[in-house]
Amino acid sequence: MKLVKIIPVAILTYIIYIVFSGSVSTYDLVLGVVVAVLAGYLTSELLVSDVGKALSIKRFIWLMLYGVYYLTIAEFKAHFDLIKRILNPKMPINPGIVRTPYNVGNDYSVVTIANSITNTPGTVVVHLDEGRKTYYVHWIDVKAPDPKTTYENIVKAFEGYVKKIFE
Amino acid sequence: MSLEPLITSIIMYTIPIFILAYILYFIRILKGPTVPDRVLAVDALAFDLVVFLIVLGIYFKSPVLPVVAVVLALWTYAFDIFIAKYLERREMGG
Amino acid sequence: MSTELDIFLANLSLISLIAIIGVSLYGILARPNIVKKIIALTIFTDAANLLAILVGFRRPPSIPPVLLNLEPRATDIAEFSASAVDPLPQALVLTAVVIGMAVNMLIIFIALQVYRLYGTLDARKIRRLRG
Amino acid sequence: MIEYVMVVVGGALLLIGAVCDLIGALGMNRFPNFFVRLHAATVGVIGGAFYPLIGAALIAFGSEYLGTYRWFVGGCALVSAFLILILAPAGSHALARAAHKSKTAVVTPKVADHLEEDGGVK
Amino acid sequence: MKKELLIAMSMVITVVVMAYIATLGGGLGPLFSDVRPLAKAFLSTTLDPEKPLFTAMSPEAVTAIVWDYRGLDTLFETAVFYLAIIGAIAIYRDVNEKVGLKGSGLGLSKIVRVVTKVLIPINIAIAISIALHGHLTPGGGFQAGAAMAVMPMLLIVVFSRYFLLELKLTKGLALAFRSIGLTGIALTVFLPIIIALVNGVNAYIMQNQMKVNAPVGLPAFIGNSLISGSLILYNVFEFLAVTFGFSVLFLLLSIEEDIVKDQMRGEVSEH
Amino acid sequence: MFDYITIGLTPPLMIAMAFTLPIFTLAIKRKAFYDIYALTATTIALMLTAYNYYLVFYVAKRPIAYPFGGWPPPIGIVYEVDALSAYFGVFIAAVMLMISLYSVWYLRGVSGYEWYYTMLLGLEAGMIGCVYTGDAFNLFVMLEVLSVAAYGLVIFYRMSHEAIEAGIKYSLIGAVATTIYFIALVFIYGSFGTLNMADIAYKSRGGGEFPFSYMVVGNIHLASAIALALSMWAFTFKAAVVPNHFWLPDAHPAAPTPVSAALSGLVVKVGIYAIIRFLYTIYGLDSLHTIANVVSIVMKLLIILGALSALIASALMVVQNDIKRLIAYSTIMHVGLIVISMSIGTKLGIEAALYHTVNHGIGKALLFMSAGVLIRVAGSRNIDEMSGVGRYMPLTSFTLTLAVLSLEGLPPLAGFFSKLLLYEAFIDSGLAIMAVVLVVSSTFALLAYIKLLYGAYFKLPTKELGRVRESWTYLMPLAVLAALLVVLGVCAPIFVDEVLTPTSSELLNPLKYVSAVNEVVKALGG
Amino acid sequence: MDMTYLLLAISMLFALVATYSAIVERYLVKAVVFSALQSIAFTLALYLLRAPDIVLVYLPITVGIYPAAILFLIKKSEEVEEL
Repeated sequence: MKLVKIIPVAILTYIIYIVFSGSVSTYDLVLGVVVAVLAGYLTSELLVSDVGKALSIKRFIWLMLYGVYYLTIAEFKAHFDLIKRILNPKMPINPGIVRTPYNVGNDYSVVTIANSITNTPGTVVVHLDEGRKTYYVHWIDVKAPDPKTTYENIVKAFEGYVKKIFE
Repeated sequence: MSLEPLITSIIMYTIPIFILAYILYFIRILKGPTVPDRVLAVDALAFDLVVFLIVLGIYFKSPVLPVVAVVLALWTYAFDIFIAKYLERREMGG
Repeated sequence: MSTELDIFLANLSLISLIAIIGVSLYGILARPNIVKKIIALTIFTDAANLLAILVGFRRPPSIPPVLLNLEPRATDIAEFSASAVDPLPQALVLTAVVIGMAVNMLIIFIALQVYRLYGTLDARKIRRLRG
Repeated sequence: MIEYVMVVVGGALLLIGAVCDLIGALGMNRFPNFFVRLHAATVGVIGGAFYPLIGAALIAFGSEYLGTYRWFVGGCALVSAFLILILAPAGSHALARAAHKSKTAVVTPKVADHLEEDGGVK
Repeated sequence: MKKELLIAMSMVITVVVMAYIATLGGGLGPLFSDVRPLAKAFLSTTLDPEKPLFTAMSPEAVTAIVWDYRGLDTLFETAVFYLAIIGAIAIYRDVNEKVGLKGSGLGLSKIVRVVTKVLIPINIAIAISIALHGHLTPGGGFQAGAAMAVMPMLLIVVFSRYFLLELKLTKGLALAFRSIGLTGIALTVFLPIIIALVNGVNAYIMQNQMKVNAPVGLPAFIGNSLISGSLILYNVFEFLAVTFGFSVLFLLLSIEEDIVKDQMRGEVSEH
Repeated sequence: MFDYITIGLTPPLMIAMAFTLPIFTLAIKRKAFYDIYALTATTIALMLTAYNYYLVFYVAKRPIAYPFGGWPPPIGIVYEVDALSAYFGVFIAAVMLMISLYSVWYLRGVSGYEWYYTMLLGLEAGMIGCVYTGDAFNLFVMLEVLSVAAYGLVIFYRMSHEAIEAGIKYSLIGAVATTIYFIALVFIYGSFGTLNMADIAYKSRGGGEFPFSYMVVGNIHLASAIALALSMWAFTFKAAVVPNHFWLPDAHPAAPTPVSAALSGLVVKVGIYAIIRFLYTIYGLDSLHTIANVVSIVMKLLIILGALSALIASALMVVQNDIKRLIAYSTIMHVGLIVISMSIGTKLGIEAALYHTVNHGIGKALLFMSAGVLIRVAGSRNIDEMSGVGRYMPLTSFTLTLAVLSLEGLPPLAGFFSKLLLYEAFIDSGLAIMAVVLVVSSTFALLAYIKLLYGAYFKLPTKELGRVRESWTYLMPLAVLAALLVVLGVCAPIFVDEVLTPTSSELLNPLKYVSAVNEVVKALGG
Repeated sequence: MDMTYLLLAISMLFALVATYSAIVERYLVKAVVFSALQSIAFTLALYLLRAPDIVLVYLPITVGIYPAAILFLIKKSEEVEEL
């Protein structure tokens, strides 16, 4: 069982190794496998809990879709909004730290959503309370400090994708 | 068709913008007022320097230079984490 | 870019470097706190290393001392040695950086022990405590 | 032809990134406190580093005059971009949490501080 | 008085140096488009397959100088680092690092933890790539070790030092790995001598490729891949040594102060 | 088959033995194993250095260069062993063997002996590397090896306030000093375009083209002046010449006694070796006119500083109550005398300096080690508190007295002859005032030693110690060193003829040094 | 047109200001941040001087390891330098 767990980590490591080396000579291809297996052996216990999920093609396609959506639409909107605020001479900001509920359980899901939130300008996860399933988000434009508004505005867009990828 | 002049001119336009941004970050680092402010500015400066280094590598036509950028990104993150831990906890190792 | 401007800029950076050396020497010798002394020492060694690299630089367009052709002919090698910067100072500095790092780490450990024994890192107080 | 497209797209991304960077730096200087500056830093890092890195990778792939080593440059750029994408938010979050916990930075002006109401970072 | 004297002396030295530098020494400097003849000698011999008796067979001139032309410097440079580590260990001798094993509630938040965990294999790939390409592109054993050293440091800071102990990476084990790396370096230093003893020919310490009167050379190629003889061995062993050397230092540095004070108390210094 | 490989083998083999030692700490805990390991290593070092000495003095009769990796000199690193290096090498290895033998006794009941031995081996490798190397940058690296090992050993008693304070002072200033030497090297490389000592020596004497590095590339006059100033600052720190001596009286007494012996007897001498190398081989009075001027100014300055060292240190010796501190001040005084003599520039002066170096090294090691035994028994370093301890230990007291007498210059011990040579050298070169300095400082030192001997032996014991058994484990190295002092004294004329005369004449003829390197270059296809 | 010398001068001026701030700053954590900034400026300078090997070894040591070790030290001792 442990040996199978190596595979997803090894694939990730191998891709990084080859991309970073920038060459596909025999030397790199062979040594890349060695390095990948080594890294997988050392770290698979820490990283992988369910091999089936990690190797599923469907989840991978959802990850790609999410990446495309996130990197083009979500980021673009958020950037545009914040740039307007910075360049506006009056600087219309309305900041505050608000509770934001979420509905996922998996570690990776929680962290992916949190990182997505932080990476969109305008929202930063300050704290994560796993017991109450709440992010504390510093939001630059607090529309209303109640959980429903914050959930709609901050988390909802990412949660659907992330549930399909990691849950 | 050679793309070299086009690439060089694109890069030539970006370099002054980057330098201006660095100066602004630098002012924030000097002004502070708190430690997290400074670290945040150092952080942003270093991550932007990653781009700048790779772009300079292309500009100088030295394709082996940019390997540096990855290490810069890694250690900048580490620097953030060290400061965060310093502010948060009583012992750095605990 | 004109040559005069280049000379001015190179001299400006050299003088800044020398100023860094001076400031860090001041930090080592005159600041009382040992941590501050260590920070100044790291900057001092860095500046010395940068000086060495600067001595081995050559006027652009120059390339790093890495040959990009794995099966070079004589012309490739000639072209390479006509444009690459001096590799020897880089190798020396590589050695010097590691050596400086090792010594500084040991100094940090000693400073920690100083704090354990004296309860302070102020050089003046340490001298007074000895009595 | 494909190289030309790559270089143009990459150059556009690079220029956008540089401008984002400048705006982020400007925001760093205009915003009133640490927590608001975090957002400006996000503009500086994601808009000012991630996208131009993709652009730089495209330019590198398109610049044939660099020889086979252009894959190396592009690979470095892609790996750095990936690293920045996962590391920068974690770093920002860690700093924000530490600043809130150690009370180094103030949150005012604010609409609400629910974290403070719930007893702060434990 | 002594201090003012020192400051004055340093200022004098600084001014003298400045006077020299401002004129750029009258020799080759950063503004000249030529380098010293010795540098030319390095650059033109670092990879020259047509002169097999006078080349380091590595396109990376800096790595070639560091481990081949001037390998002795680097051998003793690792010795300096090693002795610094030994000095630190000597300060912490008899301090039990496993005391005070605490459970949860340590370290930073979940987000940072997960991201750092994901970083481990990525970092291993990057570091080993830098080490294995040390003779081809910028990088090498020490650079790779320094890039890898971010991992023990981050793990200590993000998860607390007990996480490393749970992974069985104790001070003793790290030191043993470091010694294995260093012993590998030492063996590679003497490898040409051993080969030459077997074959009954002449060889030099730290020799890499064949020389005029020393026909012992480590292989420069495996198949079609350039491995530059001893350079790849040095790089790999140095990578191992540096990574674990830093691990030792950080494991020592992160021991909690109360524990150290408690264990050191009562020890008398003898004379 | 392997030409002169023993020359290249010595320091790398030592450091390789230090590298492998921690692997054993996982499995073996017995102290005896580490004792034997360290003794084996130091014995091998002594054998190798003695063989090198034999090669240089009797087989080749000229300097020998060993190229590492088979690279011809300015490209690669050479170890170049001339008479001076061989002489210092044997001296260091012999005293280090005695020190590690003494450590076997000294370290009983002390924890951390495995790390102690590792650092001691590193220290020895560093010292031998320093004297063997023929490359200016390699000298920097070896100085750092030496310094790091010395810092680690000085702070070996981690709970001693004195040791830790001395350690932080020593390491901070030491790091600055070596960095300053590195800056000096940057100037040397910037103008000479090379780092090989023989190459620099050749060019600084106006020689023509050297293989691979060709002509000088910059203004070597100014660069040499700056480099000399900076490197002399660094080396006078290592050699503890006034005004850079202030770390020594703290650092040397705070270390464990065998290490004090090594620091005072040997490490300081490495600084002196480096000064000699720079002032006679690399540059010299016979180099280009402007450089020679600088060298002669540096020499005059060093004479003054040496005289100051001798006077100040000997005056301070008298007021010390701490026995190890007293001995440490005596080191500064003797270093001052050696520096004066070697800066005169005459053949006699060099001979006297070299002779006194060895005599002082052996005598100081013996003195520290004997005093260490008394301190261990008395349980204190204060002279007043250890009154009469020597009466319980006649043999140790005897070696202590012998060391003191040799350092003070009583015939027929070795110290007498070297002081005589010093005196002759001073008079010979018209520096009668320095002879006065010699006499005055010796008189002060005599007062201090009388205080020491009176306290340790002649004063009535204040506390009853019962019967103290003297152990052969520490008496053996003491006896060997004492015998060496007597032998060096009795055979003084032979020693001067056989060793010092060839050494000094070779030192004054640096072209021999250059030609040895040139031969290697030719052999390797330059 | 080559920008090496211009960028070099800018980075050295940055480094000078950072060094000065680091030396005169009384709060040691801020001094550490300034010294990291100085290291980043030096990194750019070394990069411009075409020394990627040095940058690879210099950057981890001065941006990562020194600040970490000094922060460990400060955490275990005192935070403010008294003048």
